[in-house]
Amino acid sequence: MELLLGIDLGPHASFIWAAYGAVVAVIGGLIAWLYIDGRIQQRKLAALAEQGVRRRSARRA
Amino acid sequence: MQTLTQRLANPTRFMELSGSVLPWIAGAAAVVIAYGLYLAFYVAPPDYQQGETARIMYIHVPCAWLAMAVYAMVAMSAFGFLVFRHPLADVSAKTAVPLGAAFTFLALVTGSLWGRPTWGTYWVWDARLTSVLILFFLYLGLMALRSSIEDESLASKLTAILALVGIVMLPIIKFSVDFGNTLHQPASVLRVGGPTIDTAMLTPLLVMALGFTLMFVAMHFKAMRNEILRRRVRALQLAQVEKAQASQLAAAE
Amino acid sequence: MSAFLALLKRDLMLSVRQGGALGTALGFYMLVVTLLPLGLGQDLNLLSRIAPGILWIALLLAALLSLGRVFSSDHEDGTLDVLATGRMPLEMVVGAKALAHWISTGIPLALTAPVLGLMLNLDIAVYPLLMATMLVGTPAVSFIGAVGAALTLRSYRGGLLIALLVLPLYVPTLIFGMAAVNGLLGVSGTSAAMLILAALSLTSVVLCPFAAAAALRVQMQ
Amino acid sequence: MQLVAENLVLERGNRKVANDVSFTLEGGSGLVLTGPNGSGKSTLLRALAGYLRPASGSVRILGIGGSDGDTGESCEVGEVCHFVGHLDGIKSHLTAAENLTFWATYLSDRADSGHSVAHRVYDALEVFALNALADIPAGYMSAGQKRRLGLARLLVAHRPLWLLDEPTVSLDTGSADILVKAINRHLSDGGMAIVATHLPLAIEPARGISLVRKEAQA
Repeated sequence: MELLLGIDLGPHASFIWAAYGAVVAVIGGLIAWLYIDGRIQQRKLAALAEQGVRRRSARRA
Repeated sequence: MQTLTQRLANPTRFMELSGSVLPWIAGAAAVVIAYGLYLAFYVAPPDYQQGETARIMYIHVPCAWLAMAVYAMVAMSAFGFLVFRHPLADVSAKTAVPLGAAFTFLALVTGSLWGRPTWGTYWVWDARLTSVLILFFLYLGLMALRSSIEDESLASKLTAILALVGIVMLPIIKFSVDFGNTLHQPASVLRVGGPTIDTAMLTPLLVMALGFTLMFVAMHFKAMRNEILRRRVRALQLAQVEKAQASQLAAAE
Repeated sequence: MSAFLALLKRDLMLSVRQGGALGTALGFYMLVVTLLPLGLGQDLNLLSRIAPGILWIALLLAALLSLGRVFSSDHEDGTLDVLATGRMPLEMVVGAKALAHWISTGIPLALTAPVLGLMLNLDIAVYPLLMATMLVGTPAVSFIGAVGAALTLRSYRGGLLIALLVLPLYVPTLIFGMAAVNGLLGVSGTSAAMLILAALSLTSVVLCPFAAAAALRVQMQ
Repeated sequence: MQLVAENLVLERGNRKVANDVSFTLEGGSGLVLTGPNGSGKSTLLRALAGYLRPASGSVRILGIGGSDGDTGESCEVGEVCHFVGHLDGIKSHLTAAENLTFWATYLSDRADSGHSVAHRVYDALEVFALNALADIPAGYMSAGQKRRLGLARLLVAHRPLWLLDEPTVSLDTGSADILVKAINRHLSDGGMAIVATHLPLAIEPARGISLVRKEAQA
């Protein structure tokens, strides 16, 4: 029988791995997206703040 | 005097608080899930009838539980937003819906993968599966309505109303699906999980459920932080447009 | 009360004058009922068994088509704003408009069901019960649909979006409508299903106007 | 009869549109709102009509009720005002008379029971020179005629407060005069009117408020 990580999952092992695989894929994708989205927003904020800062000072000069 | 929720509600305080708490919750979630997986695979006995395939239960049940719990939370946030004008409630509801939809989708996928070896088909119009499928459509409806409306504050109010309509309809849908089910479906469908589940299988289930819930809270906090940043970016961009107009007007005079 | 009747009369007059709304709904209804046997195969006894289901589902989809216009036509020409300044609460305005939609679309669709049943080899004895369940069930279709119409008043993909929002909420009506019809085909629980169907319709007549009015108020700002 | 607005703060989306607007309007007098586009004229009118909940501050109308007008209780402003926005509120499939007959029955209250609906509709069409078009579907009318038909709604039901947002848009000078005469007659009957407009309108007695364009804060 298929032995993986020292566990014998019997005849329907493929379904079990498919189920766990699906969960890992979807949740992994979500976590990755949350991380990337966070980065994107921070970069945009930084760009705006820097732009904002220069333009405000430009008006004062 | 601001109530606790009010004081907690302002975004900057939430950002500080969630910033410090987030790594701890994420770490705890990882540890609990790892322990749960260990219990599920190495300690829990195979099911006497289904054998090993019952191990899918350890992720199917937490996903199904989160699918429903998140919708209830979205409905509560919607209520908090509409009635108490709680500013963070909309951010919480908006970010929780996609996560809830993902867990509902996973509950359906793992459910049908579990069904194939046990019942012989990927999909059975069993009352519980059908209700979760309809719950998935309610999530899709919330996301579709939110994305189809331009004005942010309008979209959040309308989605909140839809969420409340959904939470009122859910028990009615559940009841009618059960009613319809008993009419057509022979009652002998194998009850998933069985009425009494022995402790050796119950503990991993509870541990996994706790782990998934912690993971959801961590993901939800992160999603809320992103949303707050996104709204700040938008506010700054709007301000830039206003300033450009104002300076243009000034230049014109 | 006269304001309610005036609004109801005006909406019915408009739906007669505009004619199109009912025409398209009926046309779509017949089209769905014609396409399905082409897709499912012309096996007559199969068709006669699933005919009530086909007719009910086609009715739900057909009613959806005309729901988009319940509020958007008044929104576009500014009538909705003035309706809101009436003495009557907005919930009653929604009630009048949903009632007008039921009378102008729900009832005609329910009454034409038997005619289309002929094409599906539906057993003649089922006709009265089929029409009865549709007449009892369609108020829920119009009133729940009114909530969908109010929510999608200003969104882009109005028609399609209403279907996504409202069809899941039609599941109870469909299930109990079918259960009531199947009562005659030997499956137990007819009268109970019909009563629950009626309860569903009455509850939606009472509760949906509040949700729809809230959605309209939010959008009139 | 009095309309009291106290330090109104209005927000559209999350942009502050009007800041701390206060005024009281006595029965029999009018108020002309002027100000550049985007200064919140329309938003203020919609807030007064009750469509928009002000972020803070309040709008109250006092002295409704008994004919002597001493009762202080206030009621929903929306139920005692005519609101004329940029759109006319006219159904193009109904004729002019049908449109006005509907509004007459829908918007009327006890005070209107004096004259029959048909009478009021005929008078309104008469005043706005539309009686020749009574049985013509509104869809066939020109923009100016539709605008006049929308304004005729003001006369088919008695409402003490008139809220008019740029009422003279797509009106020729003749029609604008008709409107101003109707407003002045409404004021002389003890009614109130708030008009947002660019053109100078000879509304008597009236005073002006000019709204300033808000500087946006992030």
